[in-house]
Amino acid sequence: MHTTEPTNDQIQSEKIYRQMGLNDEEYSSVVELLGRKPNLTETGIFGVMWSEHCSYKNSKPLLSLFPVDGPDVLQGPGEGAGVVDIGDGYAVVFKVESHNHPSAIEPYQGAATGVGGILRDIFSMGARPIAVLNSLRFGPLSGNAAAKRTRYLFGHVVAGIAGYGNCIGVPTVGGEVCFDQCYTGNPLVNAMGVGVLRHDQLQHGRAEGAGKSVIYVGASTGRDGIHGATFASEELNEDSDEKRPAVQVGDPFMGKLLIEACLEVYQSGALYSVQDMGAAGLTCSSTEMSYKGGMGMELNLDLVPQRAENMSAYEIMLSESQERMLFVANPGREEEIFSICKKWDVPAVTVGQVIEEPVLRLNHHGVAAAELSLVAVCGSTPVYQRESIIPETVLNRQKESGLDWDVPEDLTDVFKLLIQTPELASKSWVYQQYDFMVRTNTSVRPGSDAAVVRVEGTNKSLAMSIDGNSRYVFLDPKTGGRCAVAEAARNVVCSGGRPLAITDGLNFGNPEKPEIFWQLEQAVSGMSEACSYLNLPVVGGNVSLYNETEGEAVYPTPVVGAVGLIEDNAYTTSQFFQKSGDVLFLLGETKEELGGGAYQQMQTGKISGMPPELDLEKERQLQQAVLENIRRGNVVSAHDLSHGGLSLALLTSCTEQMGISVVLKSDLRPDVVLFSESQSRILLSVSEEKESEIVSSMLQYKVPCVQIGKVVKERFEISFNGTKIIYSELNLLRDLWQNAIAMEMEFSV
Amino acid sequence: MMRCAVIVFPGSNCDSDLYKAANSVEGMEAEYLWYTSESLEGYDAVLLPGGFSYGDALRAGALASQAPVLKALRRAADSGVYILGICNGFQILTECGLLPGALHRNSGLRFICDTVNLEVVNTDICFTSGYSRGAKQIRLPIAHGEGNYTCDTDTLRKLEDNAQIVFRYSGNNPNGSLAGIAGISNSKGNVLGMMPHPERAMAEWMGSSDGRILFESLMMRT
Amino acid sequence: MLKGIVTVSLKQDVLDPQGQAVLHSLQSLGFNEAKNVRIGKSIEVWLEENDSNKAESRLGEMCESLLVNSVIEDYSFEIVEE
Amino acid sequence: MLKGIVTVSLKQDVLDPQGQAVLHSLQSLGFNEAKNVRIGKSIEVWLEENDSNKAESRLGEMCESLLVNSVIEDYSFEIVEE
Ligand SMILES: Nc1ncnc2c1ncn2[C@@H]1O[C@H](COP(=O)(O)OP(=O)(O)O)[C@@H](O)[C@H]1O
Ligand SMILES: [Mg+2]
Repeated sequence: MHTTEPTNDQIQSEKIYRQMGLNDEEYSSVVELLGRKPNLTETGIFGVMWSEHCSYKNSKPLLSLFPVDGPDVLQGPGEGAGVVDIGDGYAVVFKVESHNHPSAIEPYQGAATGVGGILRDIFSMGARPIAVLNSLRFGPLSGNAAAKRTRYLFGHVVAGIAGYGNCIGVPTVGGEVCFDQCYTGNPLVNAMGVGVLRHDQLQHGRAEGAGKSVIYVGASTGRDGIHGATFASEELNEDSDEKRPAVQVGDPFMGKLLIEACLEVYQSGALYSVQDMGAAGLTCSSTEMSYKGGMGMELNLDLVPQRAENMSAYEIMLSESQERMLFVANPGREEEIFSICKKWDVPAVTVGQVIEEPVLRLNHHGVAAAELSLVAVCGSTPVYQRESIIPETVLNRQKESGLDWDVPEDLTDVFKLLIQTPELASKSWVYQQYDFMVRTNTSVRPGSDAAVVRVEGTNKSLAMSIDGNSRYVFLDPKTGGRCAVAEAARNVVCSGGRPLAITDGLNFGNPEKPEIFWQLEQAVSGMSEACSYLNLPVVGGNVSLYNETEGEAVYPTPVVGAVGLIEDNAYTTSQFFQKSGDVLFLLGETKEELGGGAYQQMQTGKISGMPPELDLEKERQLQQAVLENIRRGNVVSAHDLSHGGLSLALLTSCTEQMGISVVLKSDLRPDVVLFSESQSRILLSVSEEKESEIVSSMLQYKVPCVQIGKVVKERFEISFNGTKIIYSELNLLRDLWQNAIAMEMEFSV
Repeated sequence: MMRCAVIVFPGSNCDSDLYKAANSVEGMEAEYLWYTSESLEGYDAVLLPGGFSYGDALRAGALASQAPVLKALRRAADSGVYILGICNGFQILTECGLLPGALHRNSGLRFICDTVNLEVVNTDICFTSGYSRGAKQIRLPIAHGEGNYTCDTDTLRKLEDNAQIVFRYSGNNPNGSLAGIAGISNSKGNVLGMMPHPERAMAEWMGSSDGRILFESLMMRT
Repeated sequence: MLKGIVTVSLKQDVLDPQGQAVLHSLQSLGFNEAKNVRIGKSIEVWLEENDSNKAESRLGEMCESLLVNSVIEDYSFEIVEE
Repeated sequence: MLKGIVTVSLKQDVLDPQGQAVLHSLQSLGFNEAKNVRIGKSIEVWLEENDSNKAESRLGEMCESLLVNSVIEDYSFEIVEE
């Protein structure tokens, strides 16, 4: 080694541990736990393992509010991803992961490696990945220099998701994108993975049984994504450039080979346990596997395949190189694993073994590089109960009126403008870059409420959706949290799926600020309430904090991924109208609720007031009623009302041929009726014969139900209390809606 | 029974789709064959699946066109075995020279996944005879980033003169390909390369069943 | 150790949509002197070989058999010491 | 008219999966002397400009503002007469 690492004393006296993510107090407790001062590698290991990302030290107390159990849950939070039974001996595995900061720096690779990472979480559980979804947030697309950077980020994030997902051969079937000023400096990129396994293929990540071989599988280790390594730069001279951490680059080709090799290894029975190397790479996988198994692990770092020269133990342990897994083999079965990996051209080498003593022991260049008690590393993480304060500004904003303008004269014009805002415009520019059909199981494509993917070998399908409206959360975190859960579940219901469980991604600012922690606490409590009420266990999720630029936090942005089961493929529905003459029903109650809505934002350039209310009992009734009627074959199409309200739901249910003729009557203002975002509403189209059955069924479920018009060919007409308020040729509106994002992306300078 | 081999290259990802599609056609039996195989003996047809063989490094299909199985594939093509390359399979066929021309980056520079309208230009070859019954306007899915077919003018003339253009995009050309070409055959008509995915259009629930006719035509070859 | 640097460019009569897109972006950024852009590849190959004549002929073979698609691409290369 | 030829390569420590795949293929084709491959871009920019100093500084700006992603790429260029 030609560079000298700081000594244990220097780490303490120069407070080098701070650059590795430990504060003074945490460092002291490390010293106390070890009974000595840690060396650089050891300090790095504590730094990452005690980071929010790995330890949830700021969010743990809140996450315990979530209901996590249910009759179908096979694996709740804790392992790589949650697992839920879907009958016939199969189970579904799913989880959300964030890649916000990497995507802000290198959008293509940041997003690509986000997809790669979530897929490894899925197949490390033993499942074959069957779909990915994504939830994206950016600043506004149109305008100035900042918007130009935003268009660059947006374009490259989408290309990165496409580049990885398309190549690895997992369909990207859905997602959401929102645009708001608050995300300009800190875009959000969350990816959700979904997989299917047979119960007997479920893998775990516990290293048990001393003497078992620990096998490193996959791409070699480089200096990728090593954080907190800045300490080195002052002390280095000619090497310093070479030592700078490199951006992680995804290799979906290796990812594909890795999936196939892993699935084949699982089949062989030669494997005891497995964990993917995600955040904090080898450190996290080796310590967690052995800690969970109540064992220790000894690794010889010289055996770790390395891409860069002269890597230090610190660098090897903290590298976040992609496409790597850690296996613990069944005794005597190592060769089988090697031969399967060789067939797929995936490197695999034994790098150590499981040991009795509960420590992580690292050897490098013939010397001990680290020896750490796993109880200290994994079992003693600090937990913080942060302070929480309701900010005055929130209370004031809530008191503002949600509606302080007159009814616009020409609502057709307003509607045309609204459907061209990137927020509400069609996202086809995005999802046409994704191969959403590969594996030929996608029966409802992106563009409808929830995507539907068939489960091979059964007559069942899975409906899946990811949603979250951060404007509601910003105005009132608790209500916003409830709405996010309800919307995701409602989307799944609209495709005919019975929601099974959810996964969530919590994207917030700095939790050390009391007003941010308050948002987090309220949102989580709202989400938990909704989950409990709707019987939706939370089987996994992700927390991404510190999403701020120059002290300004993004809107509190919880996103919810829901997965539902369709017991019989025949009852799969989409939001699209099928036949002219079919009858339109609006279910649920419309109120004057524009706070945080798309229409308010367009009219005033800001948001204010309270978000729409959510009555969980009404929500449950609605979901049950719709699901029941889909199963009875009474429903042709079903579409959840969300951003943009009824008018948007009507437009987005239309197809090239099928339009609407709608007659509305109400005491509310016409713009309120068109654009209100009241919750717990669904638009149905049903054939004429089923009309009365729907009406009586809804009565039974106590769901408000109004017949509002019909599906007609090629027109789009809405009248209100006897006056036509929106009328246009259907194709004109659809073109505006469909091309708005492409126009922004292609023709803005 | 018609025996088909679905070649699996490292990075193929439509191999199982093609396998399922072929096996769903009565009288057709498909099995997987690893890219290192040296013989294609006993197969009536060889199917090259879509995906990203070798990660599409360098150029789509370039590295796969050097794989061991390609020698046997050339012999099979010579001896009249039916060879169908879909998407990445088409790219491999042009890279290895079994079909003329080249496929380069979509003119819009983006990957595109959609269902498109196609005209079946030549319904006389074994792959397309079933479309002769009036079904010449069909809908098939596409999903590619490098489907922009190009060749020199001489080659284009030959393709036209010999009726080797089998599919053309009708209406909107999604990738800028020369003369709207979506699929071509060799001069004998036993090798077909196409960007659209017939194996993704085998039933109405998939959005179209127009792809099934292609497999059925092949099955019914005279 | 020698290093071959292969420059692969699209043949003149093959359209280069990516080059055109970059040209537009350059112009819209105010680089009006940019009149055309063509985008090709630069492939570096490290060779365990000391004889540069030999390296040259082997590199030529690599280009012909794999690195270049002669239907749409041209190439040139140089060999440098590493 | 001058032409700038920009060679863009991935930074040294940045993984180049394409290059790795090509290296493997070369080796399996029998080019065992190939020890490493890195794939970058070669961008030709035609400039309506006669002063080569000026061209140089403008081309540098183009690289910084558009042609090169400095997070993962390095570049060099030369200017030739056209
Ligand atoms: N980033 C994305 N990736 C894939 N599909 C997307 C993405 N964004 C939106 N979509 C798809 O576009 C459709 C509309 O999305 P959205 O506006 O969120 O609708 P809704 O309000 O009904 O949830 C959905 O089918 C969704 O899956
Ligand atoms: Mg949504």
